Amino acid sequence: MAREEHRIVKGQVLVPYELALGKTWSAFYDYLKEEKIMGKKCGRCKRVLVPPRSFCPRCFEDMEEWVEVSPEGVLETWVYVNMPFFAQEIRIPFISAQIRLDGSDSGFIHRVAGIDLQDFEKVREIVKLGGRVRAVWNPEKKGSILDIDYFEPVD
Amino acid sequence: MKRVAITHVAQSSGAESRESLMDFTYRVNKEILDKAGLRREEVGCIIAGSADVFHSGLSCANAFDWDGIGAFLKEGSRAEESAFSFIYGCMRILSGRYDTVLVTALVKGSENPDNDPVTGFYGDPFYLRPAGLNESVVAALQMRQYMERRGVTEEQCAKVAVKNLGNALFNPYADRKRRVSLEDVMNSERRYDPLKALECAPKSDGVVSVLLASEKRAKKLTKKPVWLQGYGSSMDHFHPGDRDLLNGRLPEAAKRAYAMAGIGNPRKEIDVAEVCEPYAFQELLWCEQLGFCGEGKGGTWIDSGASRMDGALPVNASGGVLATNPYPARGLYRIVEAALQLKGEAGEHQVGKPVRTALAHSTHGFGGQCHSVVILSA
Amino acid sequence: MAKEYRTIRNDVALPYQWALGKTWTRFFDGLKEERILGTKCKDCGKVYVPARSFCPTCFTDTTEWVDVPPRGTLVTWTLVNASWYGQVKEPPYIVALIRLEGTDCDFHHYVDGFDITDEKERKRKLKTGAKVKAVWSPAKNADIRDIAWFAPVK
Amino acid sequence: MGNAVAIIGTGQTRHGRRSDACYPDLVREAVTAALEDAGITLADIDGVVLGTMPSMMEGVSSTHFYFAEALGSVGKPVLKVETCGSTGQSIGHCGFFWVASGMADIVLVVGSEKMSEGDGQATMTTVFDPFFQRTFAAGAPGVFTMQSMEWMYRFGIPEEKGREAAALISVSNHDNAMDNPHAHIRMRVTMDEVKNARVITYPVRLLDVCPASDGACAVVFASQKAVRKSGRKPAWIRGLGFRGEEFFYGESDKAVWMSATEAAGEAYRQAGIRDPLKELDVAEVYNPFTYQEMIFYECFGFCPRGEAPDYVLRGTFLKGGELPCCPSGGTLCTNPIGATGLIRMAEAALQVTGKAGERQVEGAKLALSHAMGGVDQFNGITIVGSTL
Repeated sequence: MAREEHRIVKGQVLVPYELALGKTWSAFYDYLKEEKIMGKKCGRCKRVLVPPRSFCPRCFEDMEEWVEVSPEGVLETWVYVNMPFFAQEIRIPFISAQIRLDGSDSGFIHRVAGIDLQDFEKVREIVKLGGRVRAVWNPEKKGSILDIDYFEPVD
Repeated sequence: MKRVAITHVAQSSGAESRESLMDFTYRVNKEILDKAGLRREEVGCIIAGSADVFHSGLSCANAFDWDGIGAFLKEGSRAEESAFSFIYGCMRILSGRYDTVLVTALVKGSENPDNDPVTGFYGDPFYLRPAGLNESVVAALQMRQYMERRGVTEEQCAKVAVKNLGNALFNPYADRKRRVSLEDVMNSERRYDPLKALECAPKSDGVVSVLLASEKRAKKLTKKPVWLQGYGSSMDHFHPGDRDLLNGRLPEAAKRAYAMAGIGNPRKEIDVAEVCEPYAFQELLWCEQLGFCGEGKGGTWIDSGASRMDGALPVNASGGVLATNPYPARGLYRIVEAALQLKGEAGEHQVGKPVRTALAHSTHGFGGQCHSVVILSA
Repeated sequence: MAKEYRTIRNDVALPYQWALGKTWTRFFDGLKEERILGTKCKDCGKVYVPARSFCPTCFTDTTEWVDVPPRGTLVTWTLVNASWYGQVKEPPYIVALIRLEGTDCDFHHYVDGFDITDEKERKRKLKTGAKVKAVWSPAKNADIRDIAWFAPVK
Repeated sequence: MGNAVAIIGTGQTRHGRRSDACYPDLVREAVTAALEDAGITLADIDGVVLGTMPSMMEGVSSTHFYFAEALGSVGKPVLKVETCGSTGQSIGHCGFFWVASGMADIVLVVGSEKMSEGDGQATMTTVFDPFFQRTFAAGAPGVFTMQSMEWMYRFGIPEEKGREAAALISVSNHDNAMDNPHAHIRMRVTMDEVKNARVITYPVRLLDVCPASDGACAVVFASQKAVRKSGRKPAWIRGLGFRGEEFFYGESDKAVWMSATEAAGEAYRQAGIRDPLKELDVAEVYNPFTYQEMIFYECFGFCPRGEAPDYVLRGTFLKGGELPCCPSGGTLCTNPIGATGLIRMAEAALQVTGKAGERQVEGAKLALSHAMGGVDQFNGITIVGSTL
């Protein structure tokens, strides 16, 4: 029998971590439970960032002021995801999207759903760049990003 | 040759922080910039020091580090161990292309698994990992040899923990603050016989920063610049079994640093040292190899009291890594503590004697696979 | 790890398939046949175990294979009593460095085969320079654990 | 401006699925080749810089330990520098500064990745922030698709035109890779094949996307003194820039991409370049995705914003065009992440020293190399020239 010249060894690495959310991000999730999307406003450059920051990464100053932003906004870009990969959290197909919520100055990453996602050609008739979307709340709040269940196209 | 100085330093406590790593980082860098009277835009370049995914659970740690260190649209980079980051920052100044460089090391040990599983991943998946190696296991193998071949006693090794944890009581930033007696150390759990629990460093949080500047700029930024005089580093073989664990690469790293700094007799010329001792006996072994005492004399040296805060050559007046161990940041903590001693700003743990030259040492890897030595002067 | 402040749990679990390469494939195949194979450097003459594709000192390719006897002497050891997440073996166990006969480096493996929890036994059996020999696992997977452990001789 | 630094040797592995070699042996293959190319031995090297992407890719932590011998670094100072996909450029920059600082005469810089050993997309997902965005991550293709869509929408680029230009980029990179003996994917593809390939994340298709490769690259940086001593033709470092944006995707505008624009601007200032399209002879752009390559052309000032597809379709960036891009076949045909940015730098050095073999751009004197990292977060640039 011919000897295998080079072999592959299979293995797994599993490492657990527990990451602190800190004051600002904890508060963001508490607000989500109350169906409020809150950002923070920089006293210097006046930008409103969602998710909120304890400090403005550009001005490097503390961000003190909480601002409620609209659950509605403009779809800045999106991607139709229909490829499976290891440890995926949402079942495919899904739409990953960047949304500029009214009253904010940054793109918010979430998903677009609430429509039939199976047929891509039909999806692209409904989901359009520059189109408006609105948050649909998850009735069950877990203090996670999916407390907003998804964003749905408006009209 | 051009010169580079540390003008300002800032550090967090080593104790568990409730802040997110990003905010935790920001606080310290905000503090150092405020101290220097600079906005982040005015700094030439910003370099992070953080370990890979295993110390944070985040791949490409530099991506997460970036905002907290204040590097948005700045020239910058990241090195994996904080002594690496420090010397890379110095190189940037010495190249003549930057007048100021901010170097920040960061980690939250409290968020991660213990050091033992984390350092176990240094091992290759075929041999060292399944053979049960991690940093503590190799340290224990090294300690047994140290005692048997050099005649150093277990009590002498334990005394390092008594001394350093005692010093830590005077350091407001220390993580493990507890007065321990020799009996406490000797009777603590024999986790890796002959290594005992109190001889092993904890796992700490920590963000630490230095502002580096060119000679001209440094003199404008501070009245008390701390100058880089020497640097040396060396890498050893990967398999501990390919080395003599008592004759590693530290003498070579030290020799390079001493040559650059023009130091002929370290025992006399170095006033204070911060030595990276994640395991108590290693302070003695490293001090031998740094030339602070003769080979095999580490035991009698600690007995003599020379390395105490009031001794002839105080070692780890800060409490060292045995008190505070934010793993990838611990090298820069040593450098900052050495700088504070030189500036005379170490507060309650300022050593009694005048400090003109200080040594800071960093090591990581199995049994000291990689060593870096930095010499600083007032 | 219960914390009194808000955290998120972030488990990183990833699958791997690591290539052994030619030299280590042959080394592990050797273990399956109860042979410990080393390689000898033609420049410095040193014998390394596990086998290497190149000499770690001279940086030259190693071409000569050597059968190393499954016995040697104890260089140093530690008794591991600590436990942690994802540990390879249930503590207590002994990790040791062993200088196999005819080699120029130390080999990492476990020492077992007597009551390792008995301190007196340890003191008696685990002296530096004590002779040890490989004890083979009955079931072999062509990996490092094909050697179950090294046991003190006599 | 301090000491001059040049590249005097480069080495690359045969890239691809290299399950024949364990990881350290793969690294050593590149190191050996670079030493030979530079005409030096390990004894000549003062320091070693290593970088990979995140170590989670291969499941071994802090690989500067594991590779100590393969890098020839035993007894030498080592620095480990990593910035995700832009690692290759960042380690090159570190090599530059080490020599420029006067602390070393010769520094060996090595980048590597062995992607066949891990799960590339799953690893990539661990780069996304675990607090808010990871839930919605779809690996690298998801991000690059979002960015490309935003860019086309912003500048009103018709979908058809974008598609046509992206397909041409795929075809030409694949053609170029046929000239590169190190390349991973070596096959010719047609426009129709690209346009009809399997959709990965619409509109990105299989042939718009780079492979996952195993490979390593080593580059030797030398001081002026060491250059003279080596007798090798040097590729002088003329300019370098590195910039990063915020961690959270969506905070910065990725259609105009400030980090890419400013990193290039910085490098141009140092190199004294005003009109990159005219002055550069060749560019090695980090192009894991065809559409993204066009965004880079705009950020690097090769063409006005929104006009990259026109320039592409006009043949500006083809071999024989005004500014040939990726004559090596680029990242699109070879992507061992931690090595990729350094491969770009090595290829640029080969071009300006006339050593690029079949893929040589005739008379190239000034070349740009680039890498991108993170979730569209970082960009690094190095300009090399045949003269100082």
